[in-house]
Amino acid sequence: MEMIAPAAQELIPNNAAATGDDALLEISLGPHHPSTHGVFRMDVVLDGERVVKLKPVFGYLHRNHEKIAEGASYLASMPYTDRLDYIGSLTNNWAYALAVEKLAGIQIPERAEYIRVITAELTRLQNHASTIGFLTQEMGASGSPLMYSFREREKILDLFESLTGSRMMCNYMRFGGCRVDLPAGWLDQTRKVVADFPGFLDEFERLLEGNEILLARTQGVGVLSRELAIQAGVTGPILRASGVNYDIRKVDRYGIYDRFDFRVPLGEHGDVYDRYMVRMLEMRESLKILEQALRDIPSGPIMDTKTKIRGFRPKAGEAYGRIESPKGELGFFLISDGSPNPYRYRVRPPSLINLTVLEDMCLGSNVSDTIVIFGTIDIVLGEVDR
Amino acid sequence: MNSAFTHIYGPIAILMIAAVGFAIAPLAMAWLWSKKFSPRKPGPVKNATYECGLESNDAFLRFRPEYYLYAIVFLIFDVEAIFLLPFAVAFTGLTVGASIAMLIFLLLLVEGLVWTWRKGVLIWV
Amino acid sequence: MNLEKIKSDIEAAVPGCRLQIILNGSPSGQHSLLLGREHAVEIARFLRDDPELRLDYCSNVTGVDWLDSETSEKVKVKKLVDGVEQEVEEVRKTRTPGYLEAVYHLYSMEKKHGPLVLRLRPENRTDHVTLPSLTPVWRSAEFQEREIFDLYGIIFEGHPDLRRILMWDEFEDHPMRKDYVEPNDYEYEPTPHDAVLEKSKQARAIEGQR
Amino acid sequence: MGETADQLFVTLQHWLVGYAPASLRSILSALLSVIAILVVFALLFAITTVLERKGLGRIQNRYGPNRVGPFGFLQPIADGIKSLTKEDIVPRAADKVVHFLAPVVLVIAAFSLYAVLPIGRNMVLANLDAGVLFFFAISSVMELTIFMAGWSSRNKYSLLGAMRAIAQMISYEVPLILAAVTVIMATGSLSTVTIVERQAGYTGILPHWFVFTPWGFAGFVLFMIAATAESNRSPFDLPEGESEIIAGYYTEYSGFKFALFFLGEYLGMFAISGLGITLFLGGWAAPLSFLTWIPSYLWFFAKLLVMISAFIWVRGTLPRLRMDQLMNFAWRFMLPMALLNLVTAGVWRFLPQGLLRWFVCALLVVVPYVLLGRGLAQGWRLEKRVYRFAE
Amino acid sequence: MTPLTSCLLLSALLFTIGLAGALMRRNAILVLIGIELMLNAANLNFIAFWRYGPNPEALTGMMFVIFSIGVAAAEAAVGLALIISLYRHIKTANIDEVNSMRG
Amino acid sequence: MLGEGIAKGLVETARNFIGSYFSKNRLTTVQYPEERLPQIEATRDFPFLVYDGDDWQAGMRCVGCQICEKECPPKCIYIEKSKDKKPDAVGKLQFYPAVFNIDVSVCMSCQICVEVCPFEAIKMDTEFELSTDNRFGGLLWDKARLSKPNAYYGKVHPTDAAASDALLAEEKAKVEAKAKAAGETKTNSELTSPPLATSGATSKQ
Amino acid sequence: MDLELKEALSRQGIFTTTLEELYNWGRRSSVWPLTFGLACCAIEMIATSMARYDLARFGAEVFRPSPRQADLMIVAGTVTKKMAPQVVRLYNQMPEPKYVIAMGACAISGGPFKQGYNVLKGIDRYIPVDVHIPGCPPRPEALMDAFITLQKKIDAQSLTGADRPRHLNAEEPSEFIVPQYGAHDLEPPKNVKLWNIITKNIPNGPGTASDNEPRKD
Amino acid sequence: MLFLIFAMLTVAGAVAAMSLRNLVHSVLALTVAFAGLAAVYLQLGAQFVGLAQILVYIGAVAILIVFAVLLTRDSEASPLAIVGSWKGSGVVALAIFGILAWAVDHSAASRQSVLPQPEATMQQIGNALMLRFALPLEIIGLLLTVALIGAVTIAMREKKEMR
Repeated sequence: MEMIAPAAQELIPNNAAATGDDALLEISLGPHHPSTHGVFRMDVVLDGERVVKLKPVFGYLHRNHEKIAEGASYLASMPYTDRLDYIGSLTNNWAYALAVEKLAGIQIPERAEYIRVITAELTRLQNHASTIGFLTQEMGASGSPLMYSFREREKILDLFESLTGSRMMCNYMRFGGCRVDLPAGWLDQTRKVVADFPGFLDEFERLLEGNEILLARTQGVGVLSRELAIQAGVTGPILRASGVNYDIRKVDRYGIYDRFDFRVPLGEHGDVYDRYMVRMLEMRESLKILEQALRDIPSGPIMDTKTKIRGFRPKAGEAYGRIESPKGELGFFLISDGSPNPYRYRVRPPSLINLTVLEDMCLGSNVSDTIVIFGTIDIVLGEVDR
Repeated sequence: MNSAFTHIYGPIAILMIAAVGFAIAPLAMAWLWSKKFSPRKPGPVKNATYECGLESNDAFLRFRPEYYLYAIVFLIFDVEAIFLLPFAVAFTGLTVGASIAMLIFLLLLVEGLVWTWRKGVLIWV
Repeated sequence: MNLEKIKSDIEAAVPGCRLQIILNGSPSGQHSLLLGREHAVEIARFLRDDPELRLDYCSNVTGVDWLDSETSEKVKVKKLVDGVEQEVEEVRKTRTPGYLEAVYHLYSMEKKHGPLVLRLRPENRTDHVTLPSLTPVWRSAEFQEREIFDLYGIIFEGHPDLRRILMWDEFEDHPMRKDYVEPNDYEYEPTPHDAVLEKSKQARAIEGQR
Repeated sequence: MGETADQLFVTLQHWLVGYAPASLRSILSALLSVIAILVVFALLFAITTVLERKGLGRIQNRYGPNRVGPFGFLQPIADGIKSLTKEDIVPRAADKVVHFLAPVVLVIAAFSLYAVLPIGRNMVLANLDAGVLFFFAISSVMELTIFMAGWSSRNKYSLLGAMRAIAQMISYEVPLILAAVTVIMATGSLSTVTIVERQAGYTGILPHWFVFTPWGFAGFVLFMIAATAESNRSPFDLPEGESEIIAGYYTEYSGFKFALFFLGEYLGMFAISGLGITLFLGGWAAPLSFLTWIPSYLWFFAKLLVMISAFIWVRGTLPRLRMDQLMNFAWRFMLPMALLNLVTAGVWRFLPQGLLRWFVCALLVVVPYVLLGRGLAQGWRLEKRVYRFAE
Repeated sequence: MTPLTSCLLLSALLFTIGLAGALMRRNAILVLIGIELMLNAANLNFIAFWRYGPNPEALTGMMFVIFSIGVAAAEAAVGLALIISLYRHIKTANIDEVNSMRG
Repeated sequence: MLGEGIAKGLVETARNFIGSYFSKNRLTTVQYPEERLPQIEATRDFPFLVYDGDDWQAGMRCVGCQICEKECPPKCIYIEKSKDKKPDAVGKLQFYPAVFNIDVSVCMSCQICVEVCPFEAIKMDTEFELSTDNRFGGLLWDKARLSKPNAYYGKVHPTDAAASDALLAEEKAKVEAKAKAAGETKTNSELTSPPLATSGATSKQ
Repeated sequence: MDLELKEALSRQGIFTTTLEELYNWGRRSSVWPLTFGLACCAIEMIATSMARYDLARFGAEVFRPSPRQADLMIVAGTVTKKMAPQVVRLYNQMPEPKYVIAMGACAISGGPFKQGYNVLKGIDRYIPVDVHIPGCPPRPEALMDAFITLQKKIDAQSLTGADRPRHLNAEEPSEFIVPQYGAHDLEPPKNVKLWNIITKNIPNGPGTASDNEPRKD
Repeated sequence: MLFLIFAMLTVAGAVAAMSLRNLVHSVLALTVAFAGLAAVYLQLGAQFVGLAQILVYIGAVAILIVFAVLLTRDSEASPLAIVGSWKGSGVVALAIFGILAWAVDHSAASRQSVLPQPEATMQQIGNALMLRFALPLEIIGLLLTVALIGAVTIAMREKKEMR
């Protein structure tokens, strides 16, 4: 293999006699572990408390999403996409809808585009907020930051619920637009939430930003080099924390993202602290997008009238559509054979591929750090295992 | 001789005995409860070592010498404390000279500490 | 990103390679390149390192299972019928053998363009299902190739750590293949889940036969 | 009036003991005190668990337990009943005897600490000549019990937790003792009662507590930090750091044995806070001269509650340190600070009273603090970062 | 039996146990434990003689014990370090094997 | 200086602690069984069958067309069409579901059944307190358990219900107009089915 | 209080009754869940313990990471076949009395993923479940409702007698078979004994319409 | 009476420490012996020494030994390894005990039974240490430093080798 982090090779003891092989402790963190975000397992080999080997083991939540989708209609897979990255169902909806729209060549009305942007950015906000909350939890803070971020998350979930009917499993977008129009007063409610959100970010910053313990735990920990990040196909905030300017919202300009003025925060060190901060800053940028979208949203239809919901049969062919989900590049690869069911339905999960670099980042660090590093990758097992 | 001894340490002994009772009594009660009502049901899986839900492999583990180095430094400073305490008690009545003697004693140990520090012993990896 | 140009570039850089452009019928217009397995790694490396292409980011890797397909067409054949040559219509069945496929979607983080779709096909579905691994070129393929190995059974030669990734190690089947038969673990449940009903009915029928 | 209330329990004890035959009097008197200690501190433990949960709740914008009994205050009793009736699992691989002994010895040791704590005027179980030493000696036994727990479970996480616990406790014990030595240097006694008495007296309305001297303040802060580490409280709760090593050394403990660990830990925390109060905060003395009419034991418990609240507050705020940082902090910051503080306390005594003394000693505390702090920050490579944005 | 005698007998017993252990057990750590026991026996003697000796105000015996504790601690630290070092080299803490591996 | 950030954080938590006694925003708990959040109108939980009028069997809107059964992603609906017909709300003779079961232990509350239903017959409920210790009995809902009156629908989803009522009324008007037209042509012949007396109220013959 | 209960009271004697009440009260007021999330429902489970819903009010916020100290296993999410042995093992390693809440469709029956080849069709194939919460995922309130249901269930349990709960009966097992990974499926695919108990009295099979009156809300 | 209990505790702990198979058990038994001895010291009026005994021996030396035990693997639950010449060693030990006991019994000290004033206050100890024993104090300081450096060097060389 060409790319193993150079540090890694030094650290792996190739001469067992020199290290004293019995000094190594094999320990597994997970599948039942308080901070592996569900049913993930890391088989760790420790030298003292230093990680010398780490193998991620997953599949404990392999729910055969792809197989089920290949036996179901295009529409029936939409609610299943909610359950991929179950923290951000709306972005999953969007990615899937985008892929199908590419496959069938559907244009969607402008208002629907705006609604998609608003919901996706709200999803990003609540995803990042809870990720950071979980991260501090994994650092051992007994709940307060997590509770604060969930306090804000609930507000956004209320918005989702009043729009889509469900807190988490929104099942909101359709090929050709969105399922229902915004209920009365929803935009004002959203404006209020968006206006209040910076207050939460400020509070969070005061709570943690200068905290020496947090700094000590995060700075210089789990460094991911720019080269390795690109090579391993890492996407999302982790990639940008390593200094690579690659945000699909900017690159593909899918939807109507070219209409908004926002910036992409980039890290320099690629460590845990950068990943944390990139997420914090991204939330502020998302708020900017939200403000613009809420200001500019036009009225009009929300569904492309030509698109059938039931009995949807795209022409034979294939398409790969991708969006910038909160966790990275979420892509759907669909092959149609002309029947109502997709012939091949593939999810390109950002969480799974971001995990590629877990071992490289963890080698040589303390076992406590692995938990934190793992936390900053921000995986959701539903997406990793599908 | 015992009267003075019991006078000083008797209450402590009683406290300790009571503490034993305090710790044992609930355990005994729990045991009784399990006898009378809720039988204990051990089993091969239940009494296996917990390992995140996986089957446990009974591995014995050893540790890095770091722990031992810290223990040495600790031991030395613990002993130092033994000498410091009488000094501290007598300090109010001591002259500068005697205090300097203690300072020298301290400095000797600090020198050891500095040495270990410089040697990188006190860097935990 | 002109596929024809890329094809000729590759052919110039890697002499003797087999390349074929596969057209895509969907409006997405994402046509793909079918690579011959012998030079796949070289081609991949070229695609990654070529200063113009710089496809440094392999986004998506996936397997596809194409079953054996039968197409029947009516052909007019001249035949001797009762000593007379006549034109007779006959149904001729052509059987296309199925194959497995690995699809790679490449992008460039540096140049910000893409996708370029690569396809690799092993010889057949059943006995010699190997492909060269592109993990040495793009590390992001590591887990995804493992997943294809797990679910489709394609063995990637040169993969650093080819183990099952989603299913347990003792598992023997490749469940994403189209002809995979699930274990019948539907017990009789009084639920409206129609698959359940059907399967439990079948199961009972089988039990009845015994 | 104040006097009577203050000595209420002492008088009561004398009065009760008076009825007993002379030969039994001392035992009876001790027994009464012991029962009082056990009951009061066990109760305090119960209240603290619920206070902690409620306090954390309030910090986290929620109520916390409030349904079990009035305001949720019967919660600990329910927890107790539950623990009592819970099945007790001893892992097959475990060392049964040691596994059983560890929580028991922990509780015994934890209770023994209270023997030398003066919880009010004339209210100390044993006024030992070397009381502070006794305290440290017994608390060093607690380290061993934690090792016993972790080792006997034969569980990887437990052993990891136990090793962490020992490494941590031994590292912080040295600064703990050194911080206490400053006070002993000032009082010339190891007896806790004498230490409290030396802090009696007021200048105007302000008390003569040692915390109000430069070295005393530094000593107090050092002492409390070390105490937090000694009692395995956040942010030093690595031995039971559940996000890493499940439940640390008591992973394999169930039923009431687990409850005993909880009890032991909290008792240890109270005791060490009590010692901190005794050493630096004037023990049972009133904080202001005109408040002396309030009984002394109430002051002690008021101070203890403040300490406990501080523990809860810190727990609700801070993330956990990493093992190496924890150790570095102990050896590279706490220990030098404590040693310098010792020198400061010496200098304090030999300098004449006045502003100069204050100035010099404050300097002796502040300068090393800043320097060591900076060194630590450099060692951990802490920095403020600026981020760039791509359009 | 006077208190002093009983103390001295206890000390003798402790010393013997330590000695026997140190002589009989193979494990180097146990040998060290035995030595610690012997040292403690000696300490007990000092204390007993200080307590019942002719001149308890001088505190000589007690002082001796305090110093002895310090020395014992130093001894334990170095001794155990040696054992660990030995173990590192030859993977055993068994004295016999150490002997046999010398050559 | 070391400790500055920690102190800031402590101030922040203290602010939350004290704030929890004064500000609703800092004490967000809704004490569930007694207090409840305001019902959000769009909330969906499990489907129910709408019936008009008082008699759930007669007023059942569902005609057993089995579209929802087919479209249900997790396949949790089981329908057996009736052999006979009965008049529906607008008076047309329709089939009805002889058996209509939903396994809520499988249902994923995606409301695709609602979306695809052409008869406004199946709607989403907002009831969520459904925990039970009865694995099959409590979670396998039959027609009777599923049926709820239109008024209930109007209560939980007023906006949607109004829209659906309007739609049905329109349809009914269309049918009536058609019937009228038919009546005019076939002057003396009797209608195959008796016309509905009132809207909403069901056809109790 | 109904007559039967009163009768039972007088028969058992006041001591046992008080003890029983105390026991049940203690158990139900201090249910510590195992930190155990599987999938989507886990997020709602976390949300339940967060500020807005605050499971702590019931004294149940003490999420214990070790099964040894937990009372309640909330099976929150899809149990896959790969995970099933771990779930059962964890359940076995919890000390009695222990309760199981199957949260969400997946945990009850496999839910929307029931058709998957790697999805266990209901955790009750291996371990006994006390309370089922339908929903995908159930709202946090629904989990609290289930929690209250569980408390009621605990309250109704008797300390002695034939109908005493499983953990008080020495004959009843406290350990259940941990399935093994097989070549095609888990082995065994279900705990037959347990499954028979569950399916013993199914009220209405498929296709049987019951004509009981609907609930009018 | 009390003395007897403490003595028995001490001896039992010592015997267990020297004879148990499991080294960790040995160490734990050793702590019991130390505790018993500390109790004897306390009884003899040497409060400071008794508590110091607990602090240093139980709190530090025992932990040090435990670390050493955990760092050397084969010591865990080893068979009761006893040197081949255990009989000879036993005889030697018994002989020494005999001699000691005889000496104790016949020494002049054993006949002295006066009870001088008990207790040495901390103040006295402090003064004695700082005034009369200042030089030994410095020497002990030196010794400790040397021991620290020595032990760390010995153990650390291994640490480097591990890398």
